[in-house]
Amino acid sequence: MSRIGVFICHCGENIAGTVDVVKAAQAAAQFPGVVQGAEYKYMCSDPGQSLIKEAIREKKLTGVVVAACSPRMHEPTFRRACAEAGLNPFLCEMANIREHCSWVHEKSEATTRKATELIRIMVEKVKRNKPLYPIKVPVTKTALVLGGGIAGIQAALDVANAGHQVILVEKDPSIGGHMLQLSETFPTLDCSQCILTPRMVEVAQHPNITLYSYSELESVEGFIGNFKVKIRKKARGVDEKLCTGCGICSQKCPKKKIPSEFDAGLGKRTAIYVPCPQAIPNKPVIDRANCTYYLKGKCKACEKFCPRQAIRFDQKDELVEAEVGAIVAATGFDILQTRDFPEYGYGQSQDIINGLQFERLASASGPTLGAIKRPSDGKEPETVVFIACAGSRDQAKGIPYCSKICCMYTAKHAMLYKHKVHHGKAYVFYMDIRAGGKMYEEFVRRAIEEDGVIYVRGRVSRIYEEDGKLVVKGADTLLGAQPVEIRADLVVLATAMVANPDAEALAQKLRVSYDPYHFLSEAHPKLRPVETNTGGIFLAGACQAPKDIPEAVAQASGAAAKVSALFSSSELSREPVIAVVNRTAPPIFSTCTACFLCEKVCPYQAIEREEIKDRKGNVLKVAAKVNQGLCQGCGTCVALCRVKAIDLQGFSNEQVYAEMMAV
Amino acid sequence: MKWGYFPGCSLLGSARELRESLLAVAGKAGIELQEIPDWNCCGATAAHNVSRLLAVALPGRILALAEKAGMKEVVVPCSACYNRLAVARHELAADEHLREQVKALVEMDYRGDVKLVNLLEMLAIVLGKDAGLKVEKPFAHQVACYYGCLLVRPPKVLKFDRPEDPQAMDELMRKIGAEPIAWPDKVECCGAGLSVSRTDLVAKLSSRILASAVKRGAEAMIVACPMCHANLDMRREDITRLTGEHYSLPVVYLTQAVGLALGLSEKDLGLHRHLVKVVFPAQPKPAPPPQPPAEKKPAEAAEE
Amino acid sequence: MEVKSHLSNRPLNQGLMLTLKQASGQSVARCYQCGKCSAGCPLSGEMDYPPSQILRMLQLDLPGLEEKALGSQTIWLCLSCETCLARCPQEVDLPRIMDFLREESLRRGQAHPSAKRIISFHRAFLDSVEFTGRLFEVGLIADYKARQPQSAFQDVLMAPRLFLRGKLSLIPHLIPGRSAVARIFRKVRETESKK
Amino acid sequence: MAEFQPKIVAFVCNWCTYAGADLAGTSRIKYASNVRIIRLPCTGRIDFMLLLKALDQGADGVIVSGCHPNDCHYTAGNFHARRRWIVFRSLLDFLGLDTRRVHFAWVSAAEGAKWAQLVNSVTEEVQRLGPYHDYQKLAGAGVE
Repeated sequence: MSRIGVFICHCGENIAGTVDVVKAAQAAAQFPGVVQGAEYKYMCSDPGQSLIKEAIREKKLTGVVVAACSPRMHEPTFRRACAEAGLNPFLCEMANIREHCSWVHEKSEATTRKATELIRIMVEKVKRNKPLYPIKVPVTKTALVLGGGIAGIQAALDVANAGHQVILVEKDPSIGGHMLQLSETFPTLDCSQCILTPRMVEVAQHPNITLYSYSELESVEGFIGNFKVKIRKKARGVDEKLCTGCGICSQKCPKKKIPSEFDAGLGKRTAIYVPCPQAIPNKPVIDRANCTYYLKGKCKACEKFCPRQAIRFDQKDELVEAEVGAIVAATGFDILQTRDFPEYGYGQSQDIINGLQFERLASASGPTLGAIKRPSDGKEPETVVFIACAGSRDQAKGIPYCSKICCMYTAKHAMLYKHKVHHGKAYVFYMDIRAGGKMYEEFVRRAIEEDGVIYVRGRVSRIYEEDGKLVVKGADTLLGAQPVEIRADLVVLATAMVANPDAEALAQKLRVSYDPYHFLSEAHPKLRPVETNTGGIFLAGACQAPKDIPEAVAQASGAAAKVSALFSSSELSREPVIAVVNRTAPPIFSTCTACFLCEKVCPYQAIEREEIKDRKGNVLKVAAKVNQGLCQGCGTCVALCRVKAIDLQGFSNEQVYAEMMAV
Repeated sequence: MKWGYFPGCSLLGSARELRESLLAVAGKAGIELQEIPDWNCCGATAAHNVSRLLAVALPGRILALAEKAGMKEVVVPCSACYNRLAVARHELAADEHLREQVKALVEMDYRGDVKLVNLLEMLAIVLGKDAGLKVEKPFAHQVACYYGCLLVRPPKVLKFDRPEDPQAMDELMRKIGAEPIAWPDKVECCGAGLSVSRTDLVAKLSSRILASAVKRGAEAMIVACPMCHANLDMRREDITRLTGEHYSLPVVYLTQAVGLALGLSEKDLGLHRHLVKVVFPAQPKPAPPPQPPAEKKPAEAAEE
Repeated sequence: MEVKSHLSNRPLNQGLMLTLKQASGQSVARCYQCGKCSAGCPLSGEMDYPPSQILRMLQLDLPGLEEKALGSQTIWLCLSCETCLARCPQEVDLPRIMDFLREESLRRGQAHPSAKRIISFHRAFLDSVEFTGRLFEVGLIADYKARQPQSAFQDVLMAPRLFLRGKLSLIPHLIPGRSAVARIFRKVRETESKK
Repeated sequence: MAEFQPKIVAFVCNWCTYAGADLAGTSRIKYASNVRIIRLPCTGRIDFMLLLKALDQGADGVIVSGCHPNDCHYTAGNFHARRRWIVFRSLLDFLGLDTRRVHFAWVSAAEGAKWAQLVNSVTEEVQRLGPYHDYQKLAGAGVE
């Protein structure tokens, strides 16, 4: 006869506010097999936990149901508590009466009734729970870091410096990411490249880091501690071992007018190119889409002049396989282009640019060597209008969220412009100034008070060209929404930060969830910000949500810490939620009829064929057998097994049917 | 080809040249336009100001009549009518309660399966390959394509062309050998709704539009909407009174421009009905290749 | 909708906001006052309050402000050109709200005096439609001028030229179904007086 | 509330829909309280006999919901579920069971609002269909 203890949490007012917890506790105490129904203000608190522990000892509980928040939140907490009191942790279940009840329904009879039923369901389940024991699996102490921007670099260096191997994969020819494109960084105005390039060099030289630039993740198999990944090294067209990065090839390349991605289209590059002088690795790639040889079948100028004969036109993509124990996704972000703005002229005017383009204009390494010149005619703009929230906080454009960094970089842009063009006028159209951060608000005030940047509160409705000027039609809501018209020479749109176009595909490869905007989802918004729902896969930087540099770096170090913790022992214990094939007494041994449907549907190839032999070694029966290391516990085999010979620990047929009957 | 046809009130009066030119072009293209029997006014600019229900019910009756007459698609030349009908159609589709209400009001069934065709869409078909019409007299002028509000807004309902800087009319103009100018006021409002009651404001808005077009070298302004035409063509005195500027820029209906290019006579196209004489500068700018330059200036035949 | 009963029924703001929400499904709370509508509105310069400010008056839900909105010139100057809606980042259907406010201010008799001309034009327009089934332009103008003696001589000079160009049809088109149209008008009036 | 309150049982996967329902909670999106969630690791785990049993047990409606196609935490579980669902649906139909009582849906971890809306629409629909006794009668008669 089972002796179940039910513990109901008030969660302050969160649950008690809408659910009559006392009533629920009394009801629960009456359920068959329940020997205790208790409620307490905060079950997860220390006294709350001890309440459970005492009950386990005194009442000799055979099972515990904690009715509180989502198991995704506190199941580990309460299972640990049970274990400490000597009860097998897998005899503890949670009834989710907060997220699934008190938070989503009004205070009412019905809500209390629902909570009580949710508890009954769990009681019926836990009665049938069996003690389970964690499974030990080995850990491959190599980390895969996806993305060589500042987040990826930080994560890679931290893991490597902790003494573990790191594979860093970057899709572009060079690491550095967007940060390498920036001119100066807020709020300190120190030169972005000056602080980033040393880190890039460190990556290149670190004994524990293997860098695959111009490469992409092809596929991922396996699970935490034991991933098998394939990496596609895109054909560079250059033998990296021979190439010294002398740069003669680019000098000789006849194709010189290709818009440079690094310069956000404002500068030009050749068909064989290194994105920028500080590139790591400093080895060129051939852009086959634009190379005369690939287009017309002749040229090969680079090959002719390469002093090291390093050019390889016939080079093919190469697939590299690797085993890693953990993966850090640091794939970064993208931004909206000016063509995405009908009311601002569909990007038809060259003198309406986005934030990244302004960074290149202001950067000493940029196409204008840091001089602010407008793209159309190279003139120095007398009046520049900066528009914040371009696409951000814009339901109509499908981007209701705040891109977070624009307020700061717009202030920075306006400031840089004023520093370079003293007599120029800088206007910023904004809706709110969000400058939460160390020295951020002070920075914005400086732009306004010391550098004389003029802030106008309102959105711009329209921009059009007239007499070589850009007419910016806005309104000043602080002047009673009076129309304001500014004739500008240059307009900079602080366009919204969005997820990479291939973010969804990546999420599906990694089997992590993502939000409606295709940013990758963390396991818990507050308490597990760098983990994903898939064990062993972590997040760093703007692939999770818009972030500025300090935040991206902090998260990267966080992810690295998680990886190091995972790598701290050679084995890790996994939840024993796995399938098992039943055993019966001879002469049947198992009800398995060896149809091996399970084998076909198992996504992890975890089903093996077991020959059951007698002493003489004659095969009596062949039955399915589950490889504990490989099984991830999805239970697809269980649903398909015709004879119900296979079952899922923790979600057994018995348990699930019992739950369902209790509804 | 046989299509349903909703002229709308202004085509019987102030915009009769739009009717004339439309029918002339349709005739040339061998399209038979069958008028919706017993059609009523759509309520245009007035109804929605005083009663939303009325603003849906009046177009509701028109659509119901078209359905009753078994029409699959209905050509609606007047942008204002087109807009009202499209919006009503949209709201009736979205709101079941409203639909029942309107059925009761118009005392007819309503399914909402009539397709609405605006002037641009129709002419795109007329000048399309299948129609097999050839441009006889290229309309070799720099033109300002003026779409106004009602063809493109609200975008989510009309889903026609791009809401800012639309292109449909520009393409038609290129087809007939004209050279559309790039200008920012294609979809700026001319003040239609207040045409009679606040002439001063209409003059103000219309003058801005004319000024912008003239400034950018337009020889003619092409419109698709009777309201826009009324404001831009008939309000010149008010404009001059207000701004001191005198604009001689002719305002031509899309159908008239196309008609001229197809070789129809100015009389059939009702060019003589405009207040602003339809004349073009002595030396018409050569049309962009491949079209050959115009050999005859349509204005020469203008009567009165 | 039956399930309403066990769905949230958070207290909505009372007053005009609520009626607006019921009538048009538009929530003024959606507007975050970026002013883009006022920036793009062709007539905001002429209005006593730019469009976004009219919305603001409804948002505050304070006594006096609603009346101010209903009594404003703005709602009558609005051309329904829909520029605001086309560009609104929050997709607030301002034209629809303006329609609602006009209706409301007429019902409450709070329309701004200077809007008389505009209103009488709309009235003249609709009367013409009610009686003939279609708009009879000449009749409309005559009727309008009768209602607005001060503007009697406006445009008179234009008439003969229009006539010469055959743009003025002097006899109204009486459609067979005009009684049906008239019935629509009557029934609409009935339904609305019930409100 | 005099009106009939249906009982809805929802079989959801742990990674997408359960998390989605959690999100509905954390975002305080209110919805019909008629639903009872049964958490499973994956929709692939759902033995469709469960659904029949649930109806037999007096559920008036059933929701099955998991990850969107290609988003399955276990790569393919949701596809297996969908395939079986297609077959199962016609079986239900054959059994003379009103298939409007059984809803199959995709709700991701990010779609809290969608979950709330799903529960509401199903509740509404089943409310319209009324209480579900027929199947129990059948069950009683030993037909199952």
